[in-house]
Amino acid sequence: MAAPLIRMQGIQKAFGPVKVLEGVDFELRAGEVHALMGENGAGKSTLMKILTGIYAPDGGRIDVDGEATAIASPADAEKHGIAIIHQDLNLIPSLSIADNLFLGREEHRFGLLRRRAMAERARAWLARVGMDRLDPDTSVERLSVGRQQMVEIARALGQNARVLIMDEPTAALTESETDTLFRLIRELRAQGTGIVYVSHRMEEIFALCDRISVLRDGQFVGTRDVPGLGFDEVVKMMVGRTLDARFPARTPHVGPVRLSVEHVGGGMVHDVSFDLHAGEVLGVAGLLGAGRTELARLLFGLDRLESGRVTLDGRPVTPKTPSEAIHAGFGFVTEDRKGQGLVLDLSLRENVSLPRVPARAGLVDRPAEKKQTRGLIDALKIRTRDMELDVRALSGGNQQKVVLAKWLALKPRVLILDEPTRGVDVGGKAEIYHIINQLAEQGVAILMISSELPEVLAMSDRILVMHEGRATALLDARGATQETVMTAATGGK
Amino acid sequence: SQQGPGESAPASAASGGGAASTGTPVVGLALSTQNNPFFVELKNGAEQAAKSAGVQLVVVDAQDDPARQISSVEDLIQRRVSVILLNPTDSSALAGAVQSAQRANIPVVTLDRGVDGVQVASHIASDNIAGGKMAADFLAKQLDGKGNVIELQGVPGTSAARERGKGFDDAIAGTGMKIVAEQPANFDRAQGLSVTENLLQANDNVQAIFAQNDEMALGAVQALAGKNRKVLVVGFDGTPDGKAAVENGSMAATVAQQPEEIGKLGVQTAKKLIDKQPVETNIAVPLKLLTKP
Amino acid sequence: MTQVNWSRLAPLLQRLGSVIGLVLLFIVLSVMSPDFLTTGNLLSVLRQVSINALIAFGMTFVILAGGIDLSVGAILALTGAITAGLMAAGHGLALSMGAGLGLGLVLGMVNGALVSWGKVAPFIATLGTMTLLRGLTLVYTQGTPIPVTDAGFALLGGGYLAHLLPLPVIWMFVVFAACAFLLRGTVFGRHVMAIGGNEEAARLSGVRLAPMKLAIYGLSGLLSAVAGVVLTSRLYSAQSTAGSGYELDAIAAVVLGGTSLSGGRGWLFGTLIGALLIGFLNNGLNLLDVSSFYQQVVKGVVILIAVLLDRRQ
Amino acid sequence: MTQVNWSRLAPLLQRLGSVIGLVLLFIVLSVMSPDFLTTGNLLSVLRQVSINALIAFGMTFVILAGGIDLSVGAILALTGAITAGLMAAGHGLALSMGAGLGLGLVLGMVNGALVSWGKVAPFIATLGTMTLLRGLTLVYTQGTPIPVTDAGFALLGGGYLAHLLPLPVIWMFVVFAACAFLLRGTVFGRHVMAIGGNEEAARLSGVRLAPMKLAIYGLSGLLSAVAGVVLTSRLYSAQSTAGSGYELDAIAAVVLGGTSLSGGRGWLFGTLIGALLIGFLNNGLNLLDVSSFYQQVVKGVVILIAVLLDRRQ
Ligand SMILES: Nc1ncnc2c1ncn2[C@@H]1O[C@H](COP(=O)(O)OP(=O)(O)OP(=O)(O)O)[C@@H](O)[C@H]1O
Ligand SMILES: Nc1ncnc2c1ncn2[C@@H]1O[C@H](COP(=O)(O)OP(=O)(O)OP(=O)(O)O)[C@@H](O)[C@H]1O
Ligand SMILES: [Mg+2]
Ligand SMILES: [Mg+2]
Repeated sequence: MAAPLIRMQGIQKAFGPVKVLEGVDFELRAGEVHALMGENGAGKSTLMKILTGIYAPDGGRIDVDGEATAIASPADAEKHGIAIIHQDLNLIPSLSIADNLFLGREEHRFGLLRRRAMAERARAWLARVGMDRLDPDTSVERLSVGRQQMVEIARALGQNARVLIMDEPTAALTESETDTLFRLIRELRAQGTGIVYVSHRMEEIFALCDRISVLRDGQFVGTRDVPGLGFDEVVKMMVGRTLDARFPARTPHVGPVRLSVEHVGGGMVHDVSFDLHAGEVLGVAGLLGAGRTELARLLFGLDRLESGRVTLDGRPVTPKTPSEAIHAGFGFVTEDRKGQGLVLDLSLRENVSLPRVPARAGLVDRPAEKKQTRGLIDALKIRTRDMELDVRALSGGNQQKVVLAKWLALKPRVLILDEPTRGVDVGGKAEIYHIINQLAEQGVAILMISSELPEVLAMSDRILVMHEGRATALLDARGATQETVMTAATGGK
Repeated sequence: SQQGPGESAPASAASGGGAASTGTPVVGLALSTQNNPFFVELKNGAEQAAKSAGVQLVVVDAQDDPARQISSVEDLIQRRVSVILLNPTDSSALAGAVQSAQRANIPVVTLDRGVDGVQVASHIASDNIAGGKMAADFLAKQLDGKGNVIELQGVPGTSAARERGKGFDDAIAGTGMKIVAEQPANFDRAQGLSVTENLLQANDNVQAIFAQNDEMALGAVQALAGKNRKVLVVGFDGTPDGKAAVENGSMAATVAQQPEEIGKLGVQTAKKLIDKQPVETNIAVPLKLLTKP
Repeated sequence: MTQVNWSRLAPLLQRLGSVIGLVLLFIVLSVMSPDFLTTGNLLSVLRQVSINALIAFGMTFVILAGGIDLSVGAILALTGAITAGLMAAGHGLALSMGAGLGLGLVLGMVNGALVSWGKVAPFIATLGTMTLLRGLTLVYTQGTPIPVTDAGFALLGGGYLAHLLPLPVIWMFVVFAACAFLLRGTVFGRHVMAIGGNEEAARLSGVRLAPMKLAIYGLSGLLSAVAGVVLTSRLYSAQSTAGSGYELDAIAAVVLGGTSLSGGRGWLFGTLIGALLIGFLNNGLNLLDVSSFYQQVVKGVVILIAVLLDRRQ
Repeated sequence: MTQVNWSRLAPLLQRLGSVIGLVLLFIVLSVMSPDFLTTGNLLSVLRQVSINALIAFGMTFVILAGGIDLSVGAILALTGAITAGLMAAGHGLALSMGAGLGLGLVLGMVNGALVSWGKVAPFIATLGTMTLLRGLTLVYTQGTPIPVTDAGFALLGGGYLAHLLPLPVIWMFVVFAACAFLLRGTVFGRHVMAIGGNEEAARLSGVRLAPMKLAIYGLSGLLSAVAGVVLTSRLYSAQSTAGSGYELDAIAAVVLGGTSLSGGRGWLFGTLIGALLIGFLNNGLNLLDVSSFYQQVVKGVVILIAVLLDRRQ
């Protein structure tokens, strides 16, 4: 048998005193889709960053095509035909799509750009990922997170790499883009490309992958063939125990109408109406750019409400700033946790208490703050050694829990969740679902925007489906299926 | 004076006693700035005199900032120099520093500018207001008391700009001449050049330019170069470049101070103070109007 | 940004960079100059440092919040001139000082308004007000210094506590304590750090940016005015050109103290250390009789070494 | 950053803010002063602007890449002095100029090295080199101007093309064209924009930061040296204090031209417009004989109005 494309052996990595990887082995063959699984903070991204020359390993060896190889920089990785889609978006907002697609490997003659050639190829690359409606000259900051992710995918595919690493590529995508992506991945596999696929969406692993390797706390747990493997087994490898249930059981106690949204419009949102009851979870589904995030921004006072009216507990509310919205009783977990959710250089404690610092007459009440933080860390099972640690040092999933914790401290009347489980591992998701249920039981009205249909179906009482800025359906979750939601989301009635 | 009741000598400064403990006496020179050749020459004169008088000279530079100068005078006091030669950044701001020195029994000699409100051991200077008047009188004589004049001003708010401007303006007012434009060029040659260029666009009929220092005057000379106009340029300071320009005729005159002389006299006066000899309280260093021989 | 691979201890060690630098400088100067380590000299340096420190404390808040304030020196000059001018016109000490300090606060808030409502980058907004205020100072003073006549006022900058401790040093430590508490112990300080760390996240968490920025720049303006009043008192006169270049000294003190220019990270104690570092360096250069031409060379080298020692972006 | 809801046209309109400002100023000055709109005056302003523009072009690259360079004026002074000094010492024109320009490039690269390898914030790194280089210039010149003797060299800044067009204006436009092409048409320029837009993303995309920063700051140093040589030639002498405050003028030109101080957004043409705005404003103030006390007030107001007109952070 030919040597595997990549073989990593005994990889060690520590950040300061924290050991993140302890003797991890990983092997990737040509023509396979290899899932890399593990809880948040298990070290998946770190391992992949080592493979792409962003971090230098402290120990271990990397063989490419059976030969020991040093990968010291992203440029080295590219030389060996290794491409990566990072977990965090890595685009230059002020540059155009085309500029971003070719960043670092511009087509040029003696340093002079060949713009026309690049524009043409950019169009072809976008078409390949089903984004042919995008103009390559558009600047990236004007795209929604999902579209930006598709640009990243187009860029990685454009490298024609032999090894393609995807670190949670679908976290920001909805079903239809995910389908496009899977089709592309299968094509590449057929052509002999080796693909590493990191995801917390279990369905995807079983639908797509050939083998699976699992990390736990920086240790290598093992590699298995996917066919014949069960959900529980994977979870057991990841968590070390089995999980009670993916979606905790719900006992809805829907109360009176809390939030009433009537013919609301603004930006790309047009004429959206719905009622949200106390204790209810209203799921919001839709395709990329359907305007779900914009609807949330309107309610939270981030964008200008151009028409319609919003009443909260019978009183009209038109917050013009987030601070007014918070006073009115709203909470908002944004979809972009690094850009909008967290202050990375502040500690966990300081982030959690940011919306309302426990204070007396402007003076911070430190003991109360610590107590509150401790309580939230326990309630949300945030994995951290210390509440004084900068949130920057937490894994993605734990960061997401911190964002959630921020709002729990406030006890909002209406909590808007925009992709609340993006990038969170199975265990963490279950915990977040549990918290959502608890909040609903306490009477909080929850508007949950999500691109993960199973999540929307399992967690909501009703489902609002949006398409191109309009509400196309308001379904009862019990009767709804993936098909009915998708039909409404694509505009069909 | 302005001392409040709580103000008294800080503990250690009182022990100064005026003379350094061993060997050669040390004299401190607190300069206002060295970003101007004038003060560099003053320093050079002082350094030469120090060598021949056998004293050690310590030079500190305030970069034209009175607060910084107070600090550097305090530093000199802490070094327990025997005499402080003070070239104040401004005549109104250094009284406190002078008093601190005197309380530490360190005599102060002011150079080029005085310090209001205190009595110093000696004041050595040439008079900027008189210099401005000399320039005006020179132009009045050259132009028979009529004509249009442009004045290039120094950094607004500095004492040199104020005093030279005042001397010049007052004297011009008594003649038939007219100041058609007064614009700041901040004692800087490059700005002297561009401001003069601009002013010449607006004023066709100009017979003379008075610049409050030679640097700006030399900028004005550059602006006039290649223009077929007869404009008398008068500078101030008598820097080497300025003198050379007067000699080759591109400048009509410069009100030359003798900065080296000021520095030299300063050190000599300091030496006398160290040797407990009497000194004159006011030493005037004559200004010289340098014109083409 | 992402590659943060220092342990929890490292930030503290790094923070101590400036302290270590100051201690080193202290040792070197003590060895090299017999005049350095005397009560008189040390107190005199503290007094010299106080003006810069007062300004730098306010600047610390601005920089922590991700901004910068170039107008501090100009505010110092104008408020000093107004205070002296009012006193010269026969108004009482309290009124004159109140007007000067109040003006500083208002001018700072104007900066804050330009930055928040005007959406102008802080560098350029305060560059504009700096130029404007310098001009207004010249217009107000007509370019001539305004002498101080009130003996009580002169004490403020020139007096001593217990015949030993210069009063400006007292002001410096009082303001330091107040600011350090403001930054660490209050909601306001917390919000300053949050804005500097991630303005958008702070806004979405309900931090009201406009009032915060008005307050932050207002504080900087107020402390510049305090420095202006103390300096005017110390100089027995208000100079129209006072405070030129003080913005750079203040920024240098903040940065030497380990506060990040990109905001969100830093501490006020570092600023005090940074200001002392600059003050002792100036003092040492004078005591050691370093040629004035070389003084700037040495200062440049020290700044570079200091920031290289505590390297961060 | 996130709330971007202007149409595709808006950025262009916004960019034109500075052009509109310039046109307005032009009209006002033409009406108020009969001497303004003459070939002689316009050419003379262009020549005055050329020094600032040359520096500002380099500064544009630095700012676009998310940095800042405070050392430009100090580099100008030192390279001018070295060039004049070598010529005075009898070395040929070519060698002296080559040494001056080469030194500018190297000094700029030192800035780049401090920022990239040293991981020092650009503001403080270039503040350090500024102080250091000013000191070295004083040491080298001993504080006195170095006269230029070579008549050929004097043409560089003082000569004319076809007896009409001042040579410095030619240099300005040649450098402008070259830089505009460098920014828009080359991989280098693309990477400059990328670094300023998101340094980390650029790095992960394989843009090599260290060589880029060396090149960017090197370019700024080189163009400061070009300005230094032209200024020295124009003044027939090198001043140790030349170029003080030029860094602020250059930054103002860049920002007035609509380039964002946070990097990644801007254009070189705007910088040219910004420099012209400043030049025409100075010219106008002189022509109208505005009192020196009020000049700064007017300048401050104009800066603020201009940036408020094209409001962005
Ligand atoms: N630059 C860093 N400095 C310090 N610690 C880090 C750094 N990067 C990652 N870590 C830590 O290393 C561990 C592994 O992180 P990594 O991002 O590899 O996890 P992951 O498996 O990708 O998790 P997720 O599923 O949440 O993305 C975490 O505990 C994280 O806090
Ligand atoms: N045709 C389009 N061209 C460019 N941008 C578009 C287009 N359609 C939508 N957008 C962008 O998409 C955003 C609206 O999508 P929004 O983020 O509200 O949707 P979403 O359903 O939450 O999608 P996502 O899952 O990406 O968050 C807007 O910011 C808008 O600029
Ligand atoms: Mg990860
Ligand atoms: Mg969304």
